[in-house]
Amino acid sequence: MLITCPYCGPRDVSEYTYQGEAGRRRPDPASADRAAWDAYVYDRLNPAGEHSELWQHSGGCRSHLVVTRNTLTHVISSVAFTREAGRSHGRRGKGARR
Amino acid sequence: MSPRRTPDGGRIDRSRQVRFTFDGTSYSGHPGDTLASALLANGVTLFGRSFKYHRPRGVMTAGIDEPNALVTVLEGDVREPNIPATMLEIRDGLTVVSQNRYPSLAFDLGAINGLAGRLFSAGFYYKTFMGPVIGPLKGTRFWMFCEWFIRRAAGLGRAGHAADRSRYERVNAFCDVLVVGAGPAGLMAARAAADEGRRVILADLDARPGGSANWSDETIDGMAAPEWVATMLAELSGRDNVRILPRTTVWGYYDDNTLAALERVTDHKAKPETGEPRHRTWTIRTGSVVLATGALERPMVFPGNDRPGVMLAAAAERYASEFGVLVGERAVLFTNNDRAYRSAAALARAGAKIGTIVDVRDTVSAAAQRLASECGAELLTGRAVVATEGRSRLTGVTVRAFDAKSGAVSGDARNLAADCLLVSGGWSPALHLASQAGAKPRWDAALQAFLPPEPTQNWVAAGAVAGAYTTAEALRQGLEAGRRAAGSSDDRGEIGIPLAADDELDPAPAPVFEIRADGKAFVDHQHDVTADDVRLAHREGFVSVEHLKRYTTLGMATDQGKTSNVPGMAIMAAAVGKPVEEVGTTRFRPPFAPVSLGSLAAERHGHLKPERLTPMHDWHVAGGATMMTAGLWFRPQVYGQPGETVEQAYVREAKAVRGSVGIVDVSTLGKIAVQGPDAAEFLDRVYTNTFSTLPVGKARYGLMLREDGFAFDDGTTWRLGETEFLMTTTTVNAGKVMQHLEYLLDVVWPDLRVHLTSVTDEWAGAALSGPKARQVLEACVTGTAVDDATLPFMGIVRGEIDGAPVTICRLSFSGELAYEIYCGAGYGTHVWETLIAAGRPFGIVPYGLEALGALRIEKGHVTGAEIDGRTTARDLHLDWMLSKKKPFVGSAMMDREGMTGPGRLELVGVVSLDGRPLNGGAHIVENANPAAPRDSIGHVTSVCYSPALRRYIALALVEDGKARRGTRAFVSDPVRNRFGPVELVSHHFFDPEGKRLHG
Amino acid sequence: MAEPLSPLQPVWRPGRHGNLSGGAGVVLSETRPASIVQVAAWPGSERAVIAAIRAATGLAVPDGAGGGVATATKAAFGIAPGRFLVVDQAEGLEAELRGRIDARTGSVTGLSHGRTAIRVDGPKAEWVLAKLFAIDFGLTALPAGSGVATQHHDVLAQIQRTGAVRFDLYVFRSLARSFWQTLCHSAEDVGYEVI
Amino acid sequence: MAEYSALSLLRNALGGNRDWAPAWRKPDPRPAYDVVIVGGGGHGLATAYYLAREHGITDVAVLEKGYVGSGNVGRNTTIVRSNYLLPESIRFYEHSLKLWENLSHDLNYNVMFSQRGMLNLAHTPGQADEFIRRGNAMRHEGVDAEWLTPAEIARRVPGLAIGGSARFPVVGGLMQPRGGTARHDAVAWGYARGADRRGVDIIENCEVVGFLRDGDRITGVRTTRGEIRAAKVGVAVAGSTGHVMKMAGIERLPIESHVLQAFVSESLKPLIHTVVTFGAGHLYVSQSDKGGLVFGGDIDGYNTYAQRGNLPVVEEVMSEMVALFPGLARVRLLRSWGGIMDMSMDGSPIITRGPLPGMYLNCGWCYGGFKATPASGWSFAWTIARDEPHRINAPYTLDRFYRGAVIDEKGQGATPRLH
Repeated sequence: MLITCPYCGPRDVSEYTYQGEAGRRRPDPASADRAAWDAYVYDRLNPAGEHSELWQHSGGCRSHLVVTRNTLTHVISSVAFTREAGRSHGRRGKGARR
Repeated sequence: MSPRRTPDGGRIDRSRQVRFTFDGTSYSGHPGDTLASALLANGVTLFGRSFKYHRPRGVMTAGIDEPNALVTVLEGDVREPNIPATMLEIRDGLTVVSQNRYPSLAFDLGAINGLAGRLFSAGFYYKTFMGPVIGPLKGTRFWMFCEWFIRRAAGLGRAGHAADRSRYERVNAFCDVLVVGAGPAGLMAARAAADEGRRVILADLDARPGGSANWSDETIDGMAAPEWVATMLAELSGRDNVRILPRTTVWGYYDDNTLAALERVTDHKAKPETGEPRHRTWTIRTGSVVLATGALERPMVFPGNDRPGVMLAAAAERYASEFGVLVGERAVLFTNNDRAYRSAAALARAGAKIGTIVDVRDTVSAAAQRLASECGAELLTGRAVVATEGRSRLTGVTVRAFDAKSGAVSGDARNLAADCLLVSGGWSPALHLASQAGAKPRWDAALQAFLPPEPTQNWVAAGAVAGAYTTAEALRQGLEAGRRAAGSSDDRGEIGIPLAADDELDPAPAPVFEIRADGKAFVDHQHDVTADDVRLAHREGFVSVEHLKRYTTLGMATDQGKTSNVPGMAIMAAAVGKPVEEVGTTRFRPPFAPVSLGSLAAERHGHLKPERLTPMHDWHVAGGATMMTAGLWFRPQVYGQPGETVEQAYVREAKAVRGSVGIVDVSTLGKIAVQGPDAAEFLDRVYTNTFSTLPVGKARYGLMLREDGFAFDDGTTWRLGETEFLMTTTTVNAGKVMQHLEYLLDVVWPDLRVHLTSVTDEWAGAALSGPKARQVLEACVTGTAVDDATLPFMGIVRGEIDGAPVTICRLSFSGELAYEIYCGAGYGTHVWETLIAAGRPFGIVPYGLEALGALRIEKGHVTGAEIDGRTTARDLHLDWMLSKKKPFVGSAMMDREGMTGPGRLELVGVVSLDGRPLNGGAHIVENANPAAPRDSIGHVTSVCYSPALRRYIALALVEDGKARRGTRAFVSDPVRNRFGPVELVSHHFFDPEGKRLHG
Repeated sequence: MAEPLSPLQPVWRPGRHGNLSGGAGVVLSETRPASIVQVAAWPGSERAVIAAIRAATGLAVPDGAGGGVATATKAAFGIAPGRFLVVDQAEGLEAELRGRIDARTGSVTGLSHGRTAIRVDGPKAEWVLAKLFAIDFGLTALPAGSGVATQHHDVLAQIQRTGAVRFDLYVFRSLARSFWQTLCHSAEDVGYEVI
Repeated sequence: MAEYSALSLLRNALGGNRDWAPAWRKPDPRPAYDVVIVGGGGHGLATAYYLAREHGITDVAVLEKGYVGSGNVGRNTTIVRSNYLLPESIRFYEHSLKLWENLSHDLNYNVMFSQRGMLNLAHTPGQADEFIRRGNAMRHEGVDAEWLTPAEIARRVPGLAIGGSARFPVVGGLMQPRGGTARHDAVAWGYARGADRRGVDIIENCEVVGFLRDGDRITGVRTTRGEIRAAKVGVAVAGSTGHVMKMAGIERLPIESHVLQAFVSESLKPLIHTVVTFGAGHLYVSQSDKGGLVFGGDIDGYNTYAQRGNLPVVEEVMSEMVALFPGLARVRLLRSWGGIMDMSMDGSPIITRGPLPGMYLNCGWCYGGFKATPASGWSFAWTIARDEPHRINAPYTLDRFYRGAVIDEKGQGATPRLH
């Protein structure tokens, strides 16, 4: 499986560390809403199909990426930095990498 | 008659001899021979014994689909079992033995199993060997008694214990088009893609790329087929955008067009070149793939079809045409299709007498009839072979009338003398890789075969794998596939297709897979699965293909059912009374053919993990330290002196620290540069305590929790500047803490301006501890004072030691006056040596992990043994570090009822009351009961002999431990048979007020 | 004062090794730059940091992922969004960069001791590196000057192409010795020279 | 239906094996049952078997979307053991092991449970302490555990890289002599036959596509073969839990689905006599009766429902294999396959009533499902029959995560890929 890091280009899955479901919202730090914390820490959507998930390119630029991947086919439909804002610098040009 | 070498022909080098041994007998062959062709040329027909019945077996195929002729290759003590003789190239000195026989291949005692054939029907072991329900053989005992014998009878080759010292390697390759299979279709595809300027890799599992063109009698582009292959290969290898990989089996089709291939680099060489690996794994990442993997001929199922001398028709043709070996003098062909007539003709041309062609069909095409008469063979249509004669070698076959529609056998038996029987039951496309990267294969009723499925990845099939069985069609498909894979349009016209003559033979076989008559008819030859076994599976309800495979073991042998899957399914389909496609299809998974474990370990064979060394590593080793591993790191355990035990050594070291001064290498601590305007705010959020109030030039001990509120890691963090911190972590958690922090910054708080960088390797660290530590520093540090005022507890100064810049922080893990001295790693050894020289007047000793552990246990400091992922800050009495003024990671979850209620395991000190050592991993009980240990209330986490207390002490996690302080208990260690009284005490064993910290 | 010690020193065997039938396929060396510095920009200040690198070293780093430039004594290339590795054979680069990049622009981190710089140079350089890294080292995919951050199992590596057949690798010092031995092992089939 | 025995085997052999009956019937589903179990894998079949045998509840249907045993019960590395660290785990898996020890007799089906021993190798003194802690925890629960020295290990496991040049020398090993391996498919088939013989309907090719509800209450299932009502619906669909529970409106669970690859080598003469695990990595290996080395390692580490893994794990597992047994580099990998694991947030399973009325949930088995099969079925049957958990599965609730009462054998917290 290859994940195309916006910075580094397509790299083998072994360079990445999986960090689970992307959509989880961390409650306000001071929040005492137990249900919200329980959901954030423990509950997962775990869909059979399109899944929005986090990967860290730990063996490369170490950026965290939001990857949309189909859990039935492993086909990846999109990849973006989690810190999309301000990431204008440096994207692999198309063609630089297959 | 025996098989023999033909006087001429074949693609072997007859001018040279190669000598090898098989079962101790020396033979010779020629370069270009496989073990199978060379042994056949020497008249050998018996190659192996089958798995269950130990029946004598010969060679059935000429390739990777071989179920029978498996051998073990010896290289000294190193054994390589289960290698198909058909894939093993001979070389000088090759030493091969047969397998699964005792005492010899010709006389095998295991053959007695054959007598009990019906008892050993499919799944018989599920129904028996259960033994008595009560008594001495109850439970699993009777089965295990039987199993001992069964295990020895089972298995094929024998692997050895001698370490394989060969070299293996992996190469990562990137290309635009990978072509798998270098037969006519693959060669055309590779050239077409290369013509488009693409980077092309062409891989073929045989030593001689070319596929069927290597043994075909056809003409391609005006040349004999083998000549055309040579021309194509020469042309392709001259291009710098093409890489040709012979002896390379592409075995795995993984996600995103990542394919794995095994190149057998030196197996065929008498002596490898320096640095050459035995096997090389190619990990190929490619834009698109052309699968030109061809098709595998399948046998017919009939009684006695496993007799040595029964061989696939195309295999016999290949031996004759490619290897110059005639597998028999007097052959009978038994077929359900036209294509096999060409094989008969090839054998006839090579000098065999084709006595009879037995065809299950009532009528055959004119072209086939013509071939039969060219062979001078009698053509018996509407007949089938129902039996074979001979023992370890075929002597004749029995033929009866056969109705292809009903499957009924009738009429008189006719015996035909024959020393070889060529069989052909049609062809199965080798769609294994296509299946790995595709949907369900589809059944083609005309071709009676599964064809490649819809792709789920970017590949295109061409040639026989796609059902194009004629060379002309394969060439055409190859060209088109190559162009498509290269991304060019399909409609460029037919440029330079070197057409072979179109074949007039009907590619479709009759839908006949089995001839039902008396006797064992084998479907899976290697596993001895018979047609009756398939029907038994049906009778017992194991009908789905997966049940069939699992119940009968059909297709589970080393050949992975390449010759048996389709016939087995067809027989099941007949039993069920449904078409084959409704019985199901087999989903193929990697590997396509077996691959050596070594090739997958590649460069890690013999080097599983790198060694991670501190800057002072060589000094420690030279200084007599016993090194121990901590993750990838190597660290000194003790610097033992001659005659010392480990305990004596660390006690000596620890005493020196408390008595004067010691030095320990702490370079392995994780170190993270935390930089940026929001660094302090960030630390406040990730640590349980506050760092924003920490002045520049001071350090603070910090504790981190996980999001779920459990303790995670601890360490000191130094404020080096307004916006710069140096965080330290425990050695084992360094990577995890880094990832935890990076996650928080990237995902949770992207607005914070903080950079994290691992600087673990930038700094060498030495901890100098003991009442004389300051004096040692004073003797060697320049550029700063180190007195109490300049360098108070948790203070930081910068200076130099013999010219090397150092950063010194006064902090203590041992409870003594202590300093951590950090310098650039390149200066580490120099600074270390300088400190030791400065400490010599004070009797400084270097100390290792054991003494470090003893000193911190005396102080009650926790490490990974206590922060084990299940303990909370409260459990470890670190609740004083939990800020109430701010939220932090874990603060919302740390007070849940399961983490605060009674019964939690809490940190306590343990003192041995019987004067004997305590052991890590021992449990704590209120009443020791060595005979029947029970009622554990906790366990010992860290142990040492305390030089300060002169007792064996330990830290432990004990239920409600805090409340048990001052009570008696027992250590209970049944695994090591150690029981004894202890007292549970506070974990602060030594200097609880911390007076010594201040010298 | 002593010179900084190389972690490769005990396993350093100058000379030619392996299968030399076709000459040495690669030349392996340790370049030992006195300054290895990481510079990281806050989002939005990448150009300011690139300008600071230029002012400090004279190197014009192209504004693109992995973009870089190398001279005989200096090199710089992108290793992550907004992050650059800047290398100088001479000392003093960290101080120079700190003088030009304040906390509002980005951060400067000294790695001169923490990373070991290994050069792989020669016609078989791509072949040898392909055994260790799943990176397309073709000149089209990785043009001269540009770099990648990648890994060989446990060993993280930042690699800059500094010539048509020359690559400079920066690996963690503590793992450098093991990595060097693996590298030499991998170069045996094509022959290598250690200088 | 006939008992299986040596005698029946002989009698049938003499008759040409023509009289064997199907191992279980192939009934059509009826419109209603007392209990419907969704999932015809090991756990579902065992649940049905114990409902009938222990609780006299025989009006039971097991619904299987494919063929019996098509899930993880036939895709694992066949290891059976109870060598756990935490008391809750030890008690549960020891209950299972005791059931295993008599399972072949119980089912009249030889599941080939071979107690060839389970050996965990330790490679550092710290790891030795951890393993001994575990061994002692077992001994305090009445479970067998022994500590073996490197010399004893060398004798029992020839060919193992013990010391000397080994990168991770062996300092000792924790042995559970009663651990071992079983024939995985036989477990599914034996339970299927056993349940069938007690009147349970095992319905293959019957996929659940929805749940019947009365308000919050689950009252049955909709299937590809029609609606089936039931007073109680048990869900035991490891690997498909998320997918199936979504049909009941449960969108989120403390579970991620991951693929675990398993591997088998070509058949070899007996070579490795116990189950061995490598402590300096993640590898477990045993040798089957047929002679194949059966082994596995880590999960691939990302959410997936595709029973297909990728290369990095393959390479890692093989690297560890030859590091442990340097003589096996020339042995060849024959097959690989993938199974989908419900990785829970603490590495322990869930066997509980709920989360909806009328529903019972059995999931979250991580790597541990095969050895758990008997106790999982046994305690799930108890829970369904009595509407309360048995002592051994009482800790395995769904709300333990939220209460902080996790059962975290590895101490990794809520990161499923690390369990």
